[in-house]
Amino acid sequence: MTAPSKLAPSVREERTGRAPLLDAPAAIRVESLNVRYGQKAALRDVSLTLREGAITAMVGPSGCGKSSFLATLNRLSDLIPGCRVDGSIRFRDRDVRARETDVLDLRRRVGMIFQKPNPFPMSVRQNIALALSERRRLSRSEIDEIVEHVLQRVGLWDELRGRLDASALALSGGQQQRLCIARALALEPEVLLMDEPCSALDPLASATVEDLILELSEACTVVVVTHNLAQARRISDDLAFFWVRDDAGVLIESGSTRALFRAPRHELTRDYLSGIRG
Amino acid sequence: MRIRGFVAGLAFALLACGGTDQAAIVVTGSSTVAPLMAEIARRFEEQHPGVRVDVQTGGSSRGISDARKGLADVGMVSRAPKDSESDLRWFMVARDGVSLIVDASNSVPGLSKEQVRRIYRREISNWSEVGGPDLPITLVHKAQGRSTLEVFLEYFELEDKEISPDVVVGDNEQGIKTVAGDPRAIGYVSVGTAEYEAGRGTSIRLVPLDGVEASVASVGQGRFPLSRQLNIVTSDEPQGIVAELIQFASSEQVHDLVEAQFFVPVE
Amino acid sequence: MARGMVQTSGVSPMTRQPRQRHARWLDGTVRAVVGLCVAAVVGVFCWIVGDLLLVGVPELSWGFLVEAPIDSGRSGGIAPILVSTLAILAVCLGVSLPLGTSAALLLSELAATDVRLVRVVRRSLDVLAGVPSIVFGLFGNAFFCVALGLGFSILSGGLTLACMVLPILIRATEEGLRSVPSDYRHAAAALGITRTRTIWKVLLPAALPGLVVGLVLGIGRAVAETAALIFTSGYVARIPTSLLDSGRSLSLHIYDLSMNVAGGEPKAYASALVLLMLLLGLISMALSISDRWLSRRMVHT
Amino acid sequence: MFQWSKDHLLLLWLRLAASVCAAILLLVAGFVLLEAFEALRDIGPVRFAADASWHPASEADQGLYNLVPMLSATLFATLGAVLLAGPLGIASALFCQFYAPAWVAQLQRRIIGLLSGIPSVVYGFWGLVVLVPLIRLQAPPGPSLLAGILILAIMIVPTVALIAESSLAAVPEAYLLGANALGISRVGIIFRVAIPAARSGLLTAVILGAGRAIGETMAILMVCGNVVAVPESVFAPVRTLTANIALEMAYAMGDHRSALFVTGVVLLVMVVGLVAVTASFATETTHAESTHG
Repeated sequence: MTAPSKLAPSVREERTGRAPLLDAPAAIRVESLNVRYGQKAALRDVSLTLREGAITAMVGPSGCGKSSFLATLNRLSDLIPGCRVDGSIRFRDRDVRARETDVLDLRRRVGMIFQKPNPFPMSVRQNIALALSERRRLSRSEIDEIVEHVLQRVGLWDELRGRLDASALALSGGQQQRLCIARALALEPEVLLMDEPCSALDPLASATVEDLILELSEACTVVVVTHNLAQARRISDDLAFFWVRDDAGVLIESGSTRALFRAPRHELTRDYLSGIRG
Repeated sequence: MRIRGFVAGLAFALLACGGTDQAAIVVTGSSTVAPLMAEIARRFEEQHPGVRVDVQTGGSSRGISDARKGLADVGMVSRAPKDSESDLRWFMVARDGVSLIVDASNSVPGLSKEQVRRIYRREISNWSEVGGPDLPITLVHKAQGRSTLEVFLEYFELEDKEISPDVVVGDNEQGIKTVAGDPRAIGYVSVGTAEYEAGRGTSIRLVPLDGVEASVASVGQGRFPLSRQLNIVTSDEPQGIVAELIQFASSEQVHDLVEAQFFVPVE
Repeated sequence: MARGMVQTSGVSPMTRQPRQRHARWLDGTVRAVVGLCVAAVVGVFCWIVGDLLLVGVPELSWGFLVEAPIDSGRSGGIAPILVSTLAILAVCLGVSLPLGTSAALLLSELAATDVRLVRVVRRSLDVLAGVPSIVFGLFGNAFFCVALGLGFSILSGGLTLACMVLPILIRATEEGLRSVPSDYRHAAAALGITRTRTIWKVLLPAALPGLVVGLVLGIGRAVAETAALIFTSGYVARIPTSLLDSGRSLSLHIYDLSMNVAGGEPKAYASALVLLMLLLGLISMALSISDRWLSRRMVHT
Repeated sequence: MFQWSKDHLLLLWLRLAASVCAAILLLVAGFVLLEAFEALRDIGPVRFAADASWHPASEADQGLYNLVPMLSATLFATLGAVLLAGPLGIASALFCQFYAPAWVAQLQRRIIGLLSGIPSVVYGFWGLVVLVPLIRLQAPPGPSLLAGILILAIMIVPTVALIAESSLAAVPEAYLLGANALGISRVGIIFRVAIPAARSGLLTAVILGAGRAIGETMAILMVCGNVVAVPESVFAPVRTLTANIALEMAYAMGDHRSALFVTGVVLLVMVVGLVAVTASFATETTHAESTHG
């Protein structure tokens, strides 16, 4: 993981020949976000805009609130006892934090992938079907169609086509994580939040998932938390750099990945991205 | 969904309950009388199709209070009426004796009323003083409220408070099992039960009282001094089917049942 | 499933170092003590069951299962009593299972939001778990039989037992739910799955082992109960035709035979054996259901 | 905190169910108190501790109502049973979880399950026929506190063992593997990882066992001797509170009956005390390991 010394176009652009316009509209706009766990502040005054169609990587040392930030976007923070959130989060034209927001609908539009693969203790097919069949009654063949479709998108179809009814827990870590992604994709999310999706995987599986993220970004906005700077550089369009200040996470700076690696405004960013700190 | 299925099932079952609206006579009370009464009830049901007799066990006091409150049509009481209970109608169905029992290995020949009295007051504390082995006496006593206890205390002119037992038992069988195998122990239980148990090899012996051997036969002949009535009671003069049941229960038609339960039929 | 151990400490020639001699000695001692304890429990079990078998087996026959008791149970069989027992158990579980599982869900899944209710419920259940069965019997008699007018009936008995097994059921289910990793809850939440569906499809299946433990303990407690039933379901040894009929339970029959009927002992032992077999059947059923569930989910199959 | 709009029916049902469960205690306690009220009013609470003895049915004077000997008997019996059954039950749980091969563990579980289902009257019977004569050889008369403790211990082992095991099973595999990876011995893993991680469940197991022991009636009635006296040794016959109710309830009237309900109230108070004590040092556990923070 060496620090980049010279600049290159983002891998994504090179590989897919496509990147979001610099003036793409905001998918999610966060303003003055504060997160506290009981008495302890986790995030202080974070404002950040996530561009539509972009892959935004969030980097920074452990405990700087990246995961907390992510969890507020789909209100998974609701599940954490003692967690309090202030500030404004807008997903397209909707106020995420408003009381009347349909959280379940929000979470279906803003999918999430966790650090540790967490398939349900049931078959591969059921894992995908569980969320799908809740809203509307789907026939067996419709479900099978979707299962095949999403498994193909995550590259699992060929591996798993004969084992759809086997327990998902019997899969390898990389397969499990891709299944979790497939499960989220089945809902056709508009934004996909990924919390260190590769850190629990071996390099090979990690690379597969990384490729997958690039492919996915064509269909939806991706936010990925990562510790791997090379990965962030390889796949992201935008970069947000977090740091711990006074025991709370703060956003130091954000911008296009290329710009940040080339000319960081803050000394901290420069040191971190070049591997001197962190 | 499973819950819904269950609720439906329960509701159905409840509805089904309403359908069986037979005439049921409820009999409650003494656990001594209950097995006999259950057998009588069964025979009565056979003779009267469509009639159900539900026998519930509890205790003599329960029989009286249930009959008074109307919770039961008939109460069962395993003792003679007290003065305070003259508001009820009493019908005797059988007699029962109370026998002193010791372990089969205990060689005590017999006991007099006075000896028993002194044993239970701990004035005699070794079997050798009454002609038995040289062993301390273990007193097995009945719990408060039991009719057997009341009969026992009354006959031996004892106060429950003067007795400090080593073991307190509830039902007859518990008394028998506690005494059986313990050469020190003395207890008292229904004579029929004791006779039956001794007959089938349980390690107990019925101690003659005042020279009269303890047996169902001697109770039947009226020779055995320590005996009690087994009664059934109603709150008012019995009517209709209840009167028939009571008539039946005190008739000769049930004497074989009474004997099968080791009680003495009423002539 | 000797957990997490088999691979390493079972066969671990690499770790034989002098420093660990003490640890190995300790390991051996603890193993011996644990073994001894288990042997004691199993020994007592064998003793009791052996006793039961010795006296009870000669009495057992097909007729014993399908005939009605004669002569206060000294002869004949236990058919009506079996039917009543199963009916009482069905009422008991039918009421306590949905109620208990739901309460356990509240205690486990809503501990953060319904703080006060959860605290009240938990404390009540802790106390309820300690209420003597005889007190339940008295309560059941006064409440179900008299106040609700159900009389001496299978319904009264089953409901009383349901009150009694609830704390056991809830505790065990709650433990089971707590052992379900929060990963599943987060995963389900992130997929926008409703709580209802999460509970039905993910949490309850995953908590099944705990539920089954509760079920086993609850069934055991219910089937073995005497004191609470004397005053509620009653003494009548006749095949019940409805839930409002009085019905004598097997345990009460055993009690009556052994404590109140001279010479009832052999039949009491035989009835106890039948009770044990019934229980064994129910437990095996519960365990095999949970095993089947588990094996479907387990990594190593 | 949750969004319940989609789930309000479920929420409603859960709250209702839980409230019903809590209400049962109110009903039970309320009913027992109501029945006990008469005696508490007529006799006065003091006499239940200060009277010379327990002779509620004697008609000469208004009866004597001292419950202290039975209270002490219940306490001693429960304590003894828990001290015996706690280690036995937890040992059985450890055996199933850490020592036994799968099929042996399964067998052990079934045995434990069966033990829990043997009716207490069978235990009492066995105690009376087997245990009591053995004790009689040592110290007559035989029926004694010791017999009660032994029978109770056997009876509550299943409760302790099954709950202890399910809480040990809930210790995340990762902890155990982690400890294994550090080369910690099996004993070390059991005592320093598994037991601490499962301690709230183990405590629950013992408490539930104690609760069961306090409430056990039929077996204790058959082996304890039922003499109302503060035990001087473990060989002395005793009467527990529950045995007192069971022995006399069916035959009691008026103040006597009400006094037996006072016995029930004392039992309830004991259980409440037990719960209060444990609540003061038991920690609330949350769900198994979480990946976020």
